[in-house]
Amino acid sequence: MKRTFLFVLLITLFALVLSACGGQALECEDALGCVEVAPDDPIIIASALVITGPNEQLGLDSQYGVEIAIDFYGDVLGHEVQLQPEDDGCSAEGGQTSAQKIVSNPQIVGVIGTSCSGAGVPASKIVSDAGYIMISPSNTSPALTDPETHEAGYLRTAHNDKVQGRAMAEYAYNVLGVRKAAAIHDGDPYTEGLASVFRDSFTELGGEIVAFEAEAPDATNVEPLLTTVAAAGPEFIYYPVFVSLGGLITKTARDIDALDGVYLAAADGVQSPDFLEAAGSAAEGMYVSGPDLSFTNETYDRFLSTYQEKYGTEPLSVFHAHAFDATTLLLKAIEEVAQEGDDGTLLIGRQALRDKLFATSGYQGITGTLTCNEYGDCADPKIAVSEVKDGAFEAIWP
Amino acid sequence: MSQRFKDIDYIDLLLWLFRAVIIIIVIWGTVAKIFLGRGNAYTADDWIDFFVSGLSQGSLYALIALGYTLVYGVLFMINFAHGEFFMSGTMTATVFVALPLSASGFLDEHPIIGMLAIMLTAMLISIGVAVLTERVAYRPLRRAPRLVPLITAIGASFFWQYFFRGLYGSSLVPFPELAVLQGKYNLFGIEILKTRAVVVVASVVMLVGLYFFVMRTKTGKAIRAVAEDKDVAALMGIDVDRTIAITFATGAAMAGAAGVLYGLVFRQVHFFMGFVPGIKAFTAAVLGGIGSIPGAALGGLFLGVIEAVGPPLFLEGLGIPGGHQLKDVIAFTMLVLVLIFRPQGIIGERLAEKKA
Amino acid sequence: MAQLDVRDAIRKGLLAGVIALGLSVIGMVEAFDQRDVITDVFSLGQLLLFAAPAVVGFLVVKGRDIRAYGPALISGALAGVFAAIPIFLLLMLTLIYPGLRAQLVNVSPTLIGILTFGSGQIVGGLLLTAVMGVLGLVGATTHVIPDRISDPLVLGVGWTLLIGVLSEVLLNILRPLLPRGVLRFLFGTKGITLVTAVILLVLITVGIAWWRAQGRERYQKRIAARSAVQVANARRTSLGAGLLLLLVLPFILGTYLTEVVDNVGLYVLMGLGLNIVVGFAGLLDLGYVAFFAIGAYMMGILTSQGDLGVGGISFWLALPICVATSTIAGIILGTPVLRMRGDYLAIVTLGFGEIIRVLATSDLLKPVIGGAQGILQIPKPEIFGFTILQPQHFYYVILASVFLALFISSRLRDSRLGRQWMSLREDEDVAEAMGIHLVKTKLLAFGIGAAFSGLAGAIFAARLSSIFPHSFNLLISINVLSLIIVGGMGSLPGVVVGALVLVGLPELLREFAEYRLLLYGALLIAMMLRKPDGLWPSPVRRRELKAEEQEKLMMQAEGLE
Amino acid sequence: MPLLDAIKVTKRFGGLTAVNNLSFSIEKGAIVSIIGPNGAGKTTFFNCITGFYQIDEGDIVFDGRSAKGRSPDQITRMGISRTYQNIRLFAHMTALENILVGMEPRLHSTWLGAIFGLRSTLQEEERALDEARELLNFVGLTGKGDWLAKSLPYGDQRRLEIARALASKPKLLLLDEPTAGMNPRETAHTTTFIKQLRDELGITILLIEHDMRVVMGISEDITVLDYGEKIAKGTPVEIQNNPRVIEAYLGRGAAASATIEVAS
Repeated sequence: MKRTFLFVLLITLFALVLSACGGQALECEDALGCVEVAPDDPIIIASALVITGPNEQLGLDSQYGVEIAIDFYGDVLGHEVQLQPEDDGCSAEGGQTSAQKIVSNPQIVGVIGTSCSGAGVPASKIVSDAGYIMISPSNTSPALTDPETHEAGYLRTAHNDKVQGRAMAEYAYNVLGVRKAAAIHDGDPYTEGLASVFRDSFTELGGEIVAFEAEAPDATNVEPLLTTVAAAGPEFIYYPVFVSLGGLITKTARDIDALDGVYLAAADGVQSPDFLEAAGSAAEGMYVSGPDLSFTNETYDRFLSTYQEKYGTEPLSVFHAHAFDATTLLLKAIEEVAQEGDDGTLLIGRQALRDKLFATSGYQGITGTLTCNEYGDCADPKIAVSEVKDGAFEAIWP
Repeated sequence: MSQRFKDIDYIDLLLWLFRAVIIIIVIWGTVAKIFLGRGNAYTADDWIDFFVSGLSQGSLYALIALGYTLVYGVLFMINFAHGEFFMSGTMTATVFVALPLSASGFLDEHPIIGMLAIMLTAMLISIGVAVLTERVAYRPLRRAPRLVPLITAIGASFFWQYFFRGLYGSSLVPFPELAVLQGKYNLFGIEILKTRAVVVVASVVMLVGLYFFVMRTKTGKAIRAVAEDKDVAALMGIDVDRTIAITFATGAAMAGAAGVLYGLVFRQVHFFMGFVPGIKAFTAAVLGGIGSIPGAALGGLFLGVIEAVGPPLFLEGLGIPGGHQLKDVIAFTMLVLVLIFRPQGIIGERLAEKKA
Repeated sequence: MAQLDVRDAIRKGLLAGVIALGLSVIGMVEAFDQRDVITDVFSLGQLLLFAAPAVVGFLVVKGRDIRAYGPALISGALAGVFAAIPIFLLLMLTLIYPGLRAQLVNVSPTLIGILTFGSGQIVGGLLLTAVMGVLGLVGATTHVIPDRISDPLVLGVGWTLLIGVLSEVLLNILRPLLPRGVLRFLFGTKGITLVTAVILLVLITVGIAWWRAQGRERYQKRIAARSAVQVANARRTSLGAGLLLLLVLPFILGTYLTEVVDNVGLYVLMGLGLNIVVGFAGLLDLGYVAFFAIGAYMMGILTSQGDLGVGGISFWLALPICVATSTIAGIILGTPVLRMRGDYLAIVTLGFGEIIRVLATSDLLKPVIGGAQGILQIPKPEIFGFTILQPQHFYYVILASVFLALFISSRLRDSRLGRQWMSLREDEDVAEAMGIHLVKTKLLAFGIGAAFSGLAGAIFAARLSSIFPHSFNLLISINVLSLIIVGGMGSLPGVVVGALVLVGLPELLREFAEYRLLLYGALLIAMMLRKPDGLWPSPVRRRELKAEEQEKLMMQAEGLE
Repeated sequence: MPLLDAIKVTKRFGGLTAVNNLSFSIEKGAIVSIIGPNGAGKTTFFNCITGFYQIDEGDIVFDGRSAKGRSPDQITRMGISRTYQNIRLFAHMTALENILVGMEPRLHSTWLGAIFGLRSTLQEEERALDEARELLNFVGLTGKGDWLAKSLPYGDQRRLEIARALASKPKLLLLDEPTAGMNPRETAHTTTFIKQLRDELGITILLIEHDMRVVMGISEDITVLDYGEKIAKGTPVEIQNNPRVIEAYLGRGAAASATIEVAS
């Protein structure tokens, strides 16, 4: 007992000494409170991305983007930036739990995440209610930046599904000149959203959607599905699903005679080396929509070589650049709003940070020129359509 | 025993109502499809496509279902990890045999030897995993309450899934395509994909082989004796532990073979591939009457076909959007329907007697 | 028996080595290396890797009960060295065939770096062998030296490491309590600091040694000397303290851990429901998630302020409706399966669960329940103008629900209906012959079980403010079933314990989510092998003796119930 | 009027006729036995009476009401209870709980009453417990009420099964080989006990038994079955001297014992 007592006493004394040293004159006047970063302490930002499970490549890719951005940016006002990675699990519960974990640490300044829109819905609410700020690199669901449902602390550098679905519809109608199209989704909010937008846009352009079908994401036998679609006589099939189902549909479609000469198209969910390997030669000639990655700036070239060097792989997915921009935006905003004490203590006002980020305008990121609107859409929505040629994605439009 | 509820009229009424509703929905949908031509206009070839693809999927279910049925027949336990036996062999054979063979061109030069090598590897690994699982997770619990082995089976299922995910990674692995199996056979004017035909034929051969193995060989007789009564079998000088291990191995071998066939048809494998087919195969085994080998075969084929034909036939007829998404609903509804009519499954008999 | 058994040592050593190899090649060692147990000194990955030789060294000696130093140390070292052999072989293989990573993705340069202490395959491999040999030796020593010394030491090391592993949780609790400087002194960026580790080790070891030497005896003497009144008082006090602790728990735990506890609470609620169906009535239900989904969707539809919301009523008004809907669903889905038994029941209920999930995802019901896009804008519940927002607030809603469910469960268990259910579980035919109405009894089980789950679902929906069909997968049913069996079938405290172990513990390993299910699986197997009756089996109810006698017995016995 | 009157009862399993055109009746207060070689259809007949099996032809009248087509729980409620050849207790429940389950037909409290702790429910439970303790006493299991049924010794399990059957206050008790597996001392004890049941409680008893000493010792009337048909009926003395019975037992004794019971 005595020993324990001594130990406690020791610690208390130690604590007193430490707190006595830290006398500071900075005052926080922010409506949402401030983060105080002591001298020599790092500035902590968190990420909530899907880094496990079937969609992990999407999240890992983004997380690498965040890490590289932190490397590139260097110290912020003399403070090291530290990343606390969390997993959003690509589900509502995962988003909820990771967001709660993040807001339970008052030292965290901002969040890069989430990967999946389903996780983003509850996460954006928790993060916003706690006065934090989050920037998503890959949420594309329209609901998140809808005037009615937008949460005050939520921004994103990813494009809205409405843009991508429409881009593919335009490409199909205007460039390929098809008039009858089919769409397939797998019951995931992302794929269903894209397929719906494609359907609406294509119809609006004057085309006809002859089949709007759905398949279970873990299906194995997709031949019946494609036979059904084929019987409707489309000239173009859009299936914005993920790698596993995407690979199956692509390969099976080549076996169905009635689908000879029908254009196949998917979205950024399959834009990964994994898909090319899985689908093999069957993928040749298919179209894939996704963010326009043909950036021609120096930073992106440096980014890519760093990525390759650090993680030993080609980019796993397509949102690394968006994650990079999101992180850089956040760090830049922190640098601009932070009040600096004499001894190096930083005081970062949460409302000020929010205002700064929402006021972003004309920022030159690697994904384009970013301007945030009042509902948090910051992306420069450039969508490209690529064609698979010789086992690689090659941007062909616009 | 089956008439015990006779006096409870309202339950019977409800059950009849339930059956009637399902049957009416199915018939109405079918009639609307065929005679009123709702939805897409399918040609006869399309229908054959639906049927054949369902048949090949079903034969895979049947092969996996055998493992469930054999183990259930002997131990009266649901071996939830069986889908993982299927996955483990296939993944290993793909990564270590099929891909290197394919890369070196051997597979296209000697397709039969190559396929045999792949299949043998898959079966051996599946057997290994199965026997290990049985030894560690099931054998010590043979006298435990009935649900306990079910939980260890679930545990084993998770364990193997994520173990193999750790080994081979979470990405899809493409299964090599065989040049000889490209294209279609023409059977009496019906075009059938070669891979699908091969799968159906191979499955039938294996099913028949297994049936004779269980019915005719000494080992098969031992398995049946143990299934009948473990204690008596032990008295007759049968090594019960060994026989049970053999049962697991047999089921796993079938699963491993099924896995390679799966690779041939769907051309991609990954660590999660065992789960859904596992559950479907289990459903098929119950549908056919768990414990019965022909039952498993019949259940598997029925399930495969109804999944393929159901959506275009009666769901489209009813004007339901996105019908193929609902094939699981059809599969399970059919299961309920069959089990209401025949609580012991289509062919299952023994179990019912045993419990009376 | 003090014989040196070389073959035994080699066999066990190799087995341990294969396990260590397995942990390495599936990437666990590398992934867990990211988390430090003791900052910059010792990582969780190293703990995984080096646990094998130390444990096997101990087991080899213990298995043969070798007490003499010579044979013991030799066997331990031998086992340790052989535990290194599989990994050594792997290292050699990577020398011969560097492309191994194409097949085994986790055999990365980082892993090899960890295994070889960054000094090349051959030198590092030998180094590893030596280290493992020494660890085997250390493991063996703990059995040979007197228990008086070795026990406290082993426990001290164990607890220190455990605290290091759980440092994140501790940090979460202590963060608001202690000044940052102290925290930085105690905790590193990940894990505890070396200083803390040493202090802890000394404190715990000494503490345990003292307890073993004197304290236990003193304590037992004090316990034995207590009068009946004192015992009763002590019981009451501890009960009161427990309740108080439950009430203030969220303030201690902080936001994130309360969130975890909330999750556990929802699983307890579901577990209590399924416990009625499976534990009491013996009806194996694998589709229990269906009712959870129905409760959640009902809440969504009734209260959502979005396009899909039809009721727009308050949470409290919607709650009973959700529960009632789930109950009715339980009865409706229970009807077709009345005559099915055992495994037929299992697969059909599993099917029902899947049917509900697929329907929720489907385009068919999209106009009503949102299909893939789910239901958004579910408002947080309000009570007397106060909005229940934080996990800490929800904690009380969940706590109240759990208590209600516990109360109902225990009342029913001890009632006539409870006996009917149990007799049904034991022997359906005989139960019927005893005059038990099977249909009514079974449907009551399904209905009440579903009600609890519906309640959990309704709270879940309000807590998340949004629901998506993907949240209602088979894994939830499996999880709930596992937790009641791990806890002990039919046991109410078992449900709580099971939920803590199977839902709470894995949460602590959040960052290793890829290995979470692997560990979960291994845990299920290990737990069932060790304790097939569950962690807290339901006790036999003693009722033959009359009330007074019973009380006397209760006084004597320390246990619950 | 007899208490139980089975009129031309026939039960078939597929092609096998297990009970054939059997007429049988018991007067109130009698002890009656059914004997016959293995596979003669005795247990099947029990199952027909108790509603486990539905009879194909004929009728069973109990206490003036037809029992045909009723479910086992209804038949129990009419006043027939039974024990089983291979003891079927609720293994993981205590002896006391087993008896309480047996009391089912006489309990009326509802589950809602239990949740709300209504006084009537509590009182009924208390009464039931008292009665169950008395029954434990009556069958000589005092002090073993809190044992799990599976952990009781064999003889006690038999007794507990009888206590459970008595708990419903039956008018007719069917005992399926109550002394099977007992040693002579236990058997004698059980025989006395059965007599006591009838004499003290006034319960009519129908017995299936292989032990001839028991059968001859307590039965007032014996019916002999073979291949599902009645081949003889009479007092113990008459049966002992009936040539058909002797033939049925001795003539194919060896063969008969190897035949598997149709149903357990």
